[in-house]
Amino acid sequence: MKLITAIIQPDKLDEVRESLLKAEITRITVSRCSGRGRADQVDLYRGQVVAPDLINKVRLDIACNDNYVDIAIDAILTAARHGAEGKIGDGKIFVTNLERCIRIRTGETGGEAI
Amino acid sequence: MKLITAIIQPDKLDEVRESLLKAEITRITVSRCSGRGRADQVDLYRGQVVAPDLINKVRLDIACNDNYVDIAIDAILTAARHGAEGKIGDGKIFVTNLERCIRIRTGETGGEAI
Amino acid sequence: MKLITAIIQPDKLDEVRESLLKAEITRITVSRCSGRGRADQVDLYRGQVVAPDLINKVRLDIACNDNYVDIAIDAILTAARHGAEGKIGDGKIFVTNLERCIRIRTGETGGEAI
Amino acid sequence: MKKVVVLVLALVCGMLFMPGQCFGQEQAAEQEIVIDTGTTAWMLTSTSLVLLMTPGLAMFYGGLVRTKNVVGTMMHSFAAMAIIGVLWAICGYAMTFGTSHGWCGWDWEKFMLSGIDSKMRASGIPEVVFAMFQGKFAIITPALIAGAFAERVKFRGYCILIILWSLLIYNPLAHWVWGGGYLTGLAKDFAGGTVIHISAGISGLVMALYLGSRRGYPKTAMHPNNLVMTLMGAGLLWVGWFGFNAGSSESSGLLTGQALTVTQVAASAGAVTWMLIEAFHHQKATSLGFVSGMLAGLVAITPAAGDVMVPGAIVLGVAASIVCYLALRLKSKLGYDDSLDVFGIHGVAGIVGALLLTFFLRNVPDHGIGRQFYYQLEGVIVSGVYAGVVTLILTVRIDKTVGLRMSAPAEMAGMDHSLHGESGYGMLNMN
Amino acid sequence: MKKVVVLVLALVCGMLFMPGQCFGQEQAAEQEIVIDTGTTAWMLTSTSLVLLMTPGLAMFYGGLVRTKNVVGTMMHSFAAMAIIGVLWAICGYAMTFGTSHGWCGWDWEKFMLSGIDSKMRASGIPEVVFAMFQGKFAIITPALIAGAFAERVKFRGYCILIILWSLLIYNPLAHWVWGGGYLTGLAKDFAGGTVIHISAGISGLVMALYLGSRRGYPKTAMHPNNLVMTLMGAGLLWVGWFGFNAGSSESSGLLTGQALTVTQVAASAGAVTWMLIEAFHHQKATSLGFVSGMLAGLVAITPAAGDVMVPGAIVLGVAASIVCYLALRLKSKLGYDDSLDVFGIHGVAGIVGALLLTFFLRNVPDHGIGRQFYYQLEGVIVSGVYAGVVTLILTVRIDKTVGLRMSAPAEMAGMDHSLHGESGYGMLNMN
Amino acid sequence: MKKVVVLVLALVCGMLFMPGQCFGQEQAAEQEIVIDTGTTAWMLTSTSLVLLMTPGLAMFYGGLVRTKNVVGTMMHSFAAMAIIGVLWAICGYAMTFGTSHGWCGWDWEKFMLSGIDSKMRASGIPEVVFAMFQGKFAIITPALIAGAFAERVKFRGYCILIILWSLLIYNPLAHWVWGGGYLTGLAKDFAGGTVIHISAGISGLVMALYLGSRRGYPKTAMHPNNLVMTLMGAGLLWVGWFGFNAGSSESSGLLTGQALTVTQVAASAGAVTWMLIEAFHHQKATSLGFVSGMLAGLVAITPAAGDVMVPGAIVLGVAASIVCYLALRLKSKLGYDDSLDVFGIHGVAGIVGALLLTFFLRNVPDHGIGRQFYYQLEGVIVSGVYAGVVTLILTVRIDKTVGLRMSAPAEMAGMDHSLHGESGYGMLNMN
Ligand SMILES: Nc1ncnc2c1ncn2[C@@H]1O[C@H](COP(=O)(O)OP(=O)(O)O)[C@@H](O)[C@H]1O
Ligand SMILES: Nc1ncnc2c1ncn2[C@@H]1O[C@H](COP(=O)(O)OP(=O)(O)O)[C@@H](O)[C@H]1O
Ligand SMILES: Nc1ncnc2c1ncn2[C@@H]1O[C@H](COP(=O)(O)OP(=O)(O)O)[C@@H](O)[C@H]1O
Repeated sequence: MKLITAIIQPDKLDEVRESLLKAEITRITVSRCSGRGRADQVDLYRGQVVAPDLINKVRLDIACNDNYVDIAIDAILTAARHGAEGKIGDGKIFVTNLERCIRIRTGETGGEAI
Repeated sequence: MKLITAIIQPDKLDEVRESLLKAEITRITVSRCSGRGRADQVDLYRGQVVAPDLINKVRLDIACNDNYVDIAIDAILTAARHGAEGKIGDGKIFVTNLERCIRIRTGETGGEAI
Repeated sequence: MKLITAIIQPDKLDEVRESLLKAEITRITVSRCSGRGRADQVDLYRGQVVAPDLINKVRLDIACNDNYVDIAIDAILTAARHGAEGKIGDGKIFVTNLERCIRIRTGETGGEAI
Repeated sequence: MKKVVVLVLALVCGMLFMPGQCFGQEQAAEQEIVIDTGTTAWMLTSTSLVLLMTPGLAMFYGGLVRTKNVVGTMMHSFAAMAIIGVLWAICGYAMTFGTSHGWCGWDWEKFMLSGIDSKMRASGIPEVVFAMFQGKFAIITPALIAGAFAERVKFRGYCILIILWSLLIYNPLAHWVWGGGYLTGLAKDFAGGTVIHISAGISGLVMALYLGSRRGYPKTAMHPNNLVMTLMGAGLLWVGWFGFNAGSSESSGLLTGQALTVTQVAASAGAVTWMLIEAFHHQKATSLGFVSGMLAGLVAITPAAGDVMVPGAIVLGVAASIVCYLALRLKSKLGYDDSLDVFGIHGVAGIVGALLLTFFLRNVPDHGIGRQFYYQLEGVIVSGVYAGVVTLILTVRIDKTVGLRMSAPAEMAGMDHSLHGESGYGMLNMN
Repeated sequence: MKKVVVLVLALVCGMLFMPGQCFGQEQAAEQEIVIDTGTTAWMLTSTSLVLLMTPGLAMFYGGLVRTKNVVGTMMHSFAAMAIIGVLWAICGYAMTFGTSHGWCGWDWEKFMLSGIDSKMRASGIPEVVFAMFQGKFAIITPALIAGAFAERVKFRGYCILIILWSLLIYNPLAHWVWGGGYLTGLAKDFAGGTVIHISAGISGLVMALYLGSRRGYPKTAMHPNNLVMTLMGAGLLWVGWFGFNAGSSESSGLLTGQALTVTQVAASAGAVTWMLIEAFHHQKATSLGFVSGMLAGLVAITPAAGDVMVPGAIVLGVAASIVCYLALRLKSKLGYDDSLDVFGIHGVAGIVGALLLTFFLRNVPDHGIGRQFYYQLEGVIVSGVYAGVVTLILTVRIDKTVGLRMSAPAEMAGMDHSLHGESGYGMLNMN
Repeated sequence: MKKVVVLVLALVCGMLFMPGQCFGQEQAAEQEIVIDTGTTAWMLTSTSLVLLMTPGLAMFYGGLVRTKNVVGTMMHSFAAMAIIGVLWAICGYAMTFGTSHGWCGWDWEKFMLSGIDSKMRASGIPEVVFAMFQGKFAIITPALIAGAFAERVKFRGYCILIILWSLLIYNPLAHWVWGGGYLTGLAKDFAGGTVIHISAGISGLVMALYLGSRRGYPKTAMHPNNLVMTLMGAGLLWVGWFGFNAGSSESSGLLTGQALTVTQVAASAGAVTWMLIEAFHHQKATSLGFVSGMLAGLVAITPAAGDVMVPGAIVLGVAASIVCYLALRLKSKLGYDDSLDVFGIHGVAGIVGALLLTFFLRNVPDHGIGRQFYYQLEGVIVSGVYAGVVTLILTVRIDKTVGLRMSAPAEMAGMDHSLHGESGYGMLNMN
């Protein structure tokens, strides 16, 4: 089992979710965050290093079984990109290993509980 | 060391925290999120796949030493369930491996820093 | 690749970010959370165990290549501490293993995509 | 966008060459009416209160949409304040309260309000005050409609729509009912039940049907982003409505007090009724239900405020709440997307009020209750049909040319991002 | 819930058969009083301003509770607007300002306000306007109390409580002090220091003590969810208080201006004082401290507004702020949970104002300052004791039958979820 | 902090020994002016409306800063309400409207307003009402300035600054223009274009330049934390401005109505213009642009409200919007940090209004347009230079002694945490 964490632009949330649904991935957790990626705005200002501003982003967390990981990533990649070539700030996907997963209602664990 | 991430219903937050306290787990990080689990509301609407709405949830992150993991999970399981049999949407618990942990104030690391 | 998650005090956010920038770590994701660490306020109140209140915190997530991990941690440690000796509540740093990382815009993966 | 600008430029040019200050002579004769400072004070206050309703409406509506549309939705009300604010002073007042020419009124001396700059009305107030008071009604009416097609229209199209709606629907209708047109004096419409609420309700319905539902409706629940703000807005609306109804008496006396009293009572009765209904059906009284009932009561009493007493106000409030509640249930069955229930509340409660008031009149008219009911019905039907038909034509034309419905990706991204490039609540993200 | 409905139905039925429009004859005689449009205008405005205070209070209180209770807390104020809004028109006014029968007043012609529909008062305003102005006071008083037991009462129980509180406590008290009852003319209570603030403060204290603390209090800090909204609410309260105090002069003249002036000054002095105290004690002036001081000043000047001058207003504001600050410190020592400090601010500052005003009267009464002080003390004690005792009885009865205190799980989940099925800030979560 | 306290104590002592009620005799003579209840009613209402502008401004400004500074920014407005509220009653009114002694006015009987407690003005309103109305202007002016140095000043320094600013700049300036000083009657300044907006704008500019930019400006975008609240605030400002301008007529009649009319029209025209400009430049009309245009229109019409007609109001609104838009673009080129554009909107639009009004006067003055333009220019320059120079001196002195600019770590942590120990939106975090 893997935990996929994607940081995307807020205006793409609905499209990404529809794309995931098409790939039959329905379970998801969404939260607000702010981020800074390609830091081309970092600069000196009157001699001081300045923290560039943070931009609104949305964070998706998706726990899925190993065979679904690539499907999910593809679904996100296609839908989250702005235009055909993408735009700076389109976001990033992180994958970490998920050791256990438990459904609170039933207490089921492992792959079935995803 | 493990990192336990639980997604629960907001109205159960206080009960879960009291239950964790009883199990002597006091350190915790809480944040807002929205989620969709069992996707029974997903449906076609006028022929289009529709992203079902997101429901308010609360995310708990608890870092703990290995011997505390099961205790913590049990404490959450009992308190987060609605009624004896649980209700859809009661939530989920994810466990990932935590490689390092550092207390900022003292710089301590590892199990003591949890 | 590692994923560094730091929970810090909100009033230190700007300082920590400037410190990270100096260490040439520019990419970051920031979100709000609430937390409770050293639980000295937990107590019995009229015989009942009471969930102590949650305090506003900020969560930083930084994905970085292995050789940057210590640099990043040091940068956070110095800047997030209140005063020379630190204060209770200054926060904590968690490090987990990051298996994959994908830049949405280009589809690049691995170390280059960080 | 270009067309709008051309229009505006044309008007601005027109105004610079207009016969400005040449009406001085004719005014002298009428100047004998002494000013009534008290009535003037109340009418100035009422004007302020009714203006306050528009930000109140922005808050009310703004709180009910999804987070990504909050600025866009509030801008619907604010844009009406500005656009109709100018338009009314330029030609709206002249079209509504000018000498009647059938379809609408017109007096060149009312163009730009220049000729009335120092005229008095028989009630002892300056005519400009009356013009401004009436202007606030002209502002809020198109703003009301915006709730029906919330979360899915282009801002540019909306701006053009309200200009034309105001010129082609509001001004003539108000002229017919209040300005000396052919309905004046027949149907009782104290403060705008037909002209404002029914016409807005029907127009909203027509547009909601033509433009279609929001993407995802009704499968996807669309939760209010800020009920707290909706409650604040409701509070301002209630207070503002005192200006709306009690100000419509154009006096500061008995009638004013009576209108204020029944306004208060009907709003309360409507809110209490809705709470009771929900308590029975769901065991929970929601705040959204509360404000809906309150609004239903306020709308229903609007045409009746000058003519019914407390018991009548209670009945009107209760009835409006019940009928609106049923109407909203029917809507969810029918499945059309009148997003913030402009028809379900304003349209329906407006009709309930306009018809029901007949049976609670303080003074039964000489021609009898039956005949009065016929007049009321006539008022309702004329406003409804006229507003509905013309709105349909306008909507189709604008949608086909400038564009009214947002594109699917723009709608998914939200109005605030797509149309205004802003986000309402920066605080939600760390910054 | 059933009982409430039966009650309401009974009242509605009663009203349909009531002797409606049969008072015409008797009125004729009094009709000679000419209307004063200016005074009427100001009283209408004051009515609007005082109504505005109730949403203002909803915002003030709503911002101070925890996020999960914001809608429920605001609904306490709004429910009072609706419920007392109807109740006052039906029988509250008759009980308060009807011919005195000892415990309360009553005139059948004031029932449903029918008999006063076209009556004038000696001050030149329609009696309905006076009735509506007074009605706003009846609305805000129970809404004030709600702060004392915030975050832990059932909505149903609360609704029943305020109905009974209004009928059994507010109406009689207001009758004794203003309506011709036995305190009328003795204690100076210009705009409701005893009737409103002291009675609300004491009632709140009694209920807070009886219902017990919120779960977790005082160990768990319960942070305000929206200080920004509390500040907005404070702004509306300050503005609305001009209507409250200056409107209580029932005139639009010198006394009105004097009342407004001291209201402004006392509010400012109270706020400044609290800021200074905090600056000394904590090196930081909080916004919550600011609004507390402002409120203390406003409450203290309420009974005194017509009778003191600027220096007196400053002293009252300063004194109220200091005493309230000490009272709140005492409260945290005593450990009872008067959640939003209804007693600590309204009760305490009300008492300070009612007593202290004796020494700053513009015109020293013929019976001397000592005697006046005795009257003031009498007013304070009578209101306090009566409100306290009857509130205790009501609270116990309602808690034992319908239920007043929320269950522990419901309280932990929050009022918004448990009682109203809503959440105040949908924007907090992505949607 | 100690100094402030000493000052306050001194004043409080002074007031306790002041010659209180000894002016009774002299008043008798003037008492013959009959009260005009209508005018009084409108002036009381205007006073309330202008007071409402201060919370409105707190909301407007509060929404525009970053989340960590929202409480601190709102407190700037609220502190002005309280501090100037007391100060004006004690000595501000006496300095402004007392008998002229050159630099400022003074009458001992106006100290503490004691001597005017029961005086009437020729317009038929009690003098205390006039004093309170004017006091609201004295409150909002320093609150306006606070926008220029938002997010970076110490609260203590700010409080001292506004006290001195009010005493040394506002009171004398207002005295010169309105109180019988040497500009009275020359420059047309109906409701405070020079005294309020230009003086605030220039003072803000001077302070912004002296204090330097916020850390990170302009590289770091500093997004508004709550545009929704800014819109609400803008709504209240618009409504309150009716009191501001129409109240400045000190009447309830024709002039009042005219002032209200042009206020409405100029605000609308300003907002529409800005929307059109943005639509052309960026294809998007922002809500922040809307409110900026609205504000520019309102500021520009302020000095002109009593003297221009509708076409003039449209031109003033349009011109103010265009010039302010250009001024803001220039600012971003120059790179100084007038954070909320106090100079860019209030200063610039104030100047535009004060000068441009000359060409749209209803009645051309006998001395001709050229001469009038000269007077206007004189008014602008005198206010600007005087306010600028004295503000600079004050700023330097305070910054060097008590401290005005926050330390870098405190600024990074935010005003709410560092100065007030609070956070505006508790709801953002689970609690
Ligand atoms: N290394 C990283 N660590 C944490 N968050 C990241 C990282 N890289 C990107 N992000 C998150 O993804 C968001 C979008 O990044 P983007 O600008 O598209 O990345 P890049 O600059 O790598 O193309 C950022 O705003 C940030 O929130
Ligand atoms: N596979 C998953 N990935 C991410 N989040 C999940 C997943 N499964 C559940 N969640 C989170 O848990 C919440 C509750 O899920 P629930 O409906 O109880 O799960 P299930 O449908 O598996 O019983 C969801 O709203 C979502 O936020
Ligand atoms: N074991 C843990 N699990 C989850 N979050 C933690 C843990 N320990 C600390 N935190 C987070 O870090 C924040 C600061 O903790 P702090 O009080 O500095 O920790 P400590 O008590 O270990 O010194 C807490 O508010 C909480 O959000």
